[in-house]
Amino acid sequence: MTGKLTNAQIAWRAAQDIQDGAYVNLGIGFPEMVARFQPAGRQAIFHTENGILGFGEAPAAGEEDWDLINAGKKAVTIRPGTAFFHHADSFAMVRGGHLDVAILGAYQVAQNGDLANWSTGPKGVPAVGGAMDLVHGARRVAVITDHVTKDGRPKLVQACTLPLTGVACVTRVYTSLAVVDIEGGRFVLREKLAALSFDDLQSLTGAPLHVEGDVTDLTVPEL
Amino acid sequence: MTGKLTNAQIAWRAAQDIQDGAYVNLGIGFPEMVARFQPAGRQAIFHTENGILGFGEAPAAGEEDWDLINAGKKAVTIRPGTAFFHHADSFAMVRGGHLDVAILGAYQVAQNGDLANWSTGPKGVPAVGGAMDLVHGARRVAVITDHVTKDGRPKLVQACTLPLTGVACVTRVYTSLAVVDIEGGRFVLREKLAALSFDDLQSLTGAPLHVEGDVTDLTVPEL
Amino acid sequence: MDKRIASLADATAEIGDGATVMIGGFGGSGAPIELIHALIDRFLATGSPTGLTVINNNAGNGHVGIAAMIEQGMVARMICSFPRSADPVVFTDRYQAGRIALELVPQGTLAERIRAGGAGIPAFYTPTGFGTDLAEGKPVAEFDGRSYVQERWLKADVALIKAETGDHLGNLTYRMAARNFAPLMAMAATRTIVQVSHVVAPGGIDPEAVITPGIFVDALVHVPDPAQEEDLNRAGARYPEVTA
Amino acid sequence: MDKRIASLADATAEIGDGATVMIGGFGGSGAPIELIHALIDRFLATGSPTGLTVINNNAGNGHVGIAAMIEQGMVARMICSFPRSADPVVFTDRYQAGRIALELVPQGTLAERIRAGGAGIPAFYTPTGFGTDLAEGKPVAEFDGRSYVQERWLKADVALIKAETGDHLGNLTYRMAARNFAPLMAMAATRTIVQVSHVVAPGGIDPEAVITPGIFVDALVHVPDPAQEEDLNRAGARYPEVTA
Repeated sequence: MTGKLTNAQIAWRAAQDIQDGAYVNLGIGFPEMVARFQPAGRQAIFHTENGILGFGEAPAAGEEDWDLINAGKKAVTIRPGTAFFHHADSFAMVRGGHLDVAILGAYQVAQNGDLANWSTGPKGVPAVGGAMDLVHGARRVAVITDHVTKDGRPKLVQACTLPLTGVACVTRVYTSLAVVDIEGGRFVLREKLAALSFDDLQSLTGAPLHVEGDVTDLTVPEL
Repeated sequence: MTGKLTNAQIAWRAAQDIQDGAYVNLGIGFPEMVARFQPAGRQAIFHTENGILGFGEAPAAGEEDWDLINAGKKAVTIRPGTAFFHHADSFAMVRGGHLDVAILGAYQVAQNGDLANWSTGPKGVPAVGGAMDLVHGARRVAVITDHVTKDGRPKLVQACTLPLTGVACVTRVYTSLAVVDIEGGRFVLREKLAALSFDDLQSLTGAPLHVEGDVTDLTVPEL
Repeated sequence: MDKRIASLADATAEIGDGATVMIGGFGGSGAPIELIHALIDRFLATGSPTGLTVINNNAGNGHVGIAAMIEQGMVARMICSFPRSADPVVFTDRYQAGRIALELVPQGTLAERIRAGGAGIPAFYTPTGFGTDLAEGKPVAEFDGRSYVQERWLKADVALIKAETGDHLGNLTYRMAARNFAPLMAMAATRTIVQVSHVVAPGGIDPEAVITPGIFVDALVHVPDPAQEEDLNRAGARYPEVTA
Repeated sequence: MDKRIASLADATAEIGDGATVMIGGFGGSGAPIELIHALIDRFLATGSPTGLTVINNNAGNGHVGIAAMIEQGMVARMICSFPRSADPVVFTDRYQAGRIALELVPQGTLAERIRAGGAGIPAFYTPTGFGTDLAEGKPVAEFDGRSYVQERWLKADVALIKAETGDHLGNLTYRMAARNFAPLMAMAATRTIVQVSHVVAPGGIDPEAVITPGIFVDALVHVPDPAQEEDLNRAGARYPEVTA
């Protein structure tokens, strides 16, 4: 397999589906990259679990204020309209269904929307953070991920084998090869790289890909 | 029966048991009077259900600000150190056991501490307000009341016949004739008017009054 | 993004018959009189909305605000803790005539049920009301040897609240004890409509001082110098005004 | 009433062996480093307190603050959501050696359990964690066709938190995202001990801007210019300092 999207390109594609004025939580790490690619003329309002709504981008090196960080403990900045609040209010926003979108990473996503993204099993120190709250709170839970694991195994699967983060919670997956919706317990293919055949994509996917209506080309800019 | 305390004198007696710095909620109506009689050198901090801690006395007539009221909808004032908060935080203070004392009125108090003070039965419009929360929240729930009803029936009873506000919640009753503790499901007499015999007091009380140790004279100033 | 709406009529236009409406305020403090009266205007002009369930601490006072809504026959049901007031005649008459339903809720339970609705907590346990008539029919459970009542969340289609200052994003501050239920109701309603005495641009409210973050607010109407319910009632006001 | 205490040592003197201690902070923001280090000083001088259960979002970073408490062997058990950090070696080593217990709690559930402890709510239902390993053994219930997990309140003997400004009555404000868990922990602990960067007389904080009302605070220690955990870790600090 040669052609596949970079992480930046996956993040770019996910960013195109975020509406102007949407309240958005981006998971720590790779998903944070989505904020860089907001389409011109749209401005999402970003939420972070540790109690900030409407924060801005990272400050210049040396300008960090370590009381002003995001859930990934990276320094952020204030914008006009920023609000601070405590952790219970922050998760009232999450659990209460007030976020429009949460975009998270994944180890595995099952065709019924089950997500595994917090634990690779009994070894190591388990750490869950806010992921289990986010997957049951945001109105739309999307995943961005490479289509397969580093050793080539499918991440889109019939049933997760790793410990679950949430049950039947993911509705769309943006991968390095395709955009796949989860509807009625099935993967529904919406977009794929033009150079990739359906059969090749299916062979890299651990559960049947269904087609309903058009499958369009997954087109992203060089980044 | 001639000698009995006025409402002001009952309130005065109850005020003597409030320590300096105590957090206190006074029920609407008669109990509000307790605030007037804080002993010199002591300053309680008053809480009102509608979201103020540390408010001051009523403003002069004509100086009212109707956004600054207590639970009885009477105008109050700000003091140095006042804090405003919303209703859920206000009742977190109540239910969470953060108030030292709540002083409430009563229709009936039973010897096991049951309180009836919100409804006189099925007729009329029922209204409960914050009373049911206060009786299960404050560390000490005291009642101030005339010893008997207007038609002479006992208000301290074996079991309440009116709808309950709370179960086994009252620990002390200040009446127009006596101070009575509730301990182990019994009324324990602590103080009574000197001119009143134990037997006369018992005859005005709907359940046995027990004596443990001294019964002292209930002495209050002219007010 | 700009959540400002030009008129009270536009702000309240989409509230439908049978809606559940949370209305901020404790007695008169925090009562969004202008929003309520705009809703009455619409009802008088169009016959809608009616059959409403109204959630408020009280059930109106005098003949303005919620009392005027009830008097016009717009309210089928009240959920409140204290349906008494200085002048409760409007609610009392209809209640005793069986023309309005009442769900009586202890005040702290009312506040917590609304917060739970906003926070995604479908049920919780409270000691409040255990062993009383108001807990009848509700599940009870024992924790650490003490008995508690299970209470359910409260949500609404719409919240009508009054705030002091709002920015275009819907961040809000309140004025003294007028805050009361408003921040909770803003969380628990599908659509939260706010009348604000002052409007500022984003950045005009200190981020530390925001009480209701804009995520909980859908529409903002500027109502400078709002009426105070208590003042209206002391002046014997009625809504709509009775003209000779 | 005046809740000020002169020294960090006095403020932390009564925390006993085996106590449950909530400690504010999310990562380094809001971490009450000086209070924690005062507790370590006492442990080094007297051998107490030890066997502590510590509740914090994380489990320490580097070799200061909570990590230093763990490194000294004062902590028997952590209740947290995310025991990873830039330098988690202190916790990780002890955990993998079976020398410290861990109760892992989803972050929103952790926050809500602490709030519940402070608000007198012994249990509540949340969708979070349903169907996952972290809900194992917990009661589940269905409301309106959706499944939820029952979670219990969390309380503590002591809360150690950092605030920005405090008045003599214990009213507090915080600094930006350093607020995080502190207002909740202040509610949920029997004794709440606060280090504040600025002390003012009552009236020095706008009543509208108070985040933690004084009723939730027991003791206030003035710590001007508090250390920032992140700065300490970037400088490679250890507590106590290793001297040659």
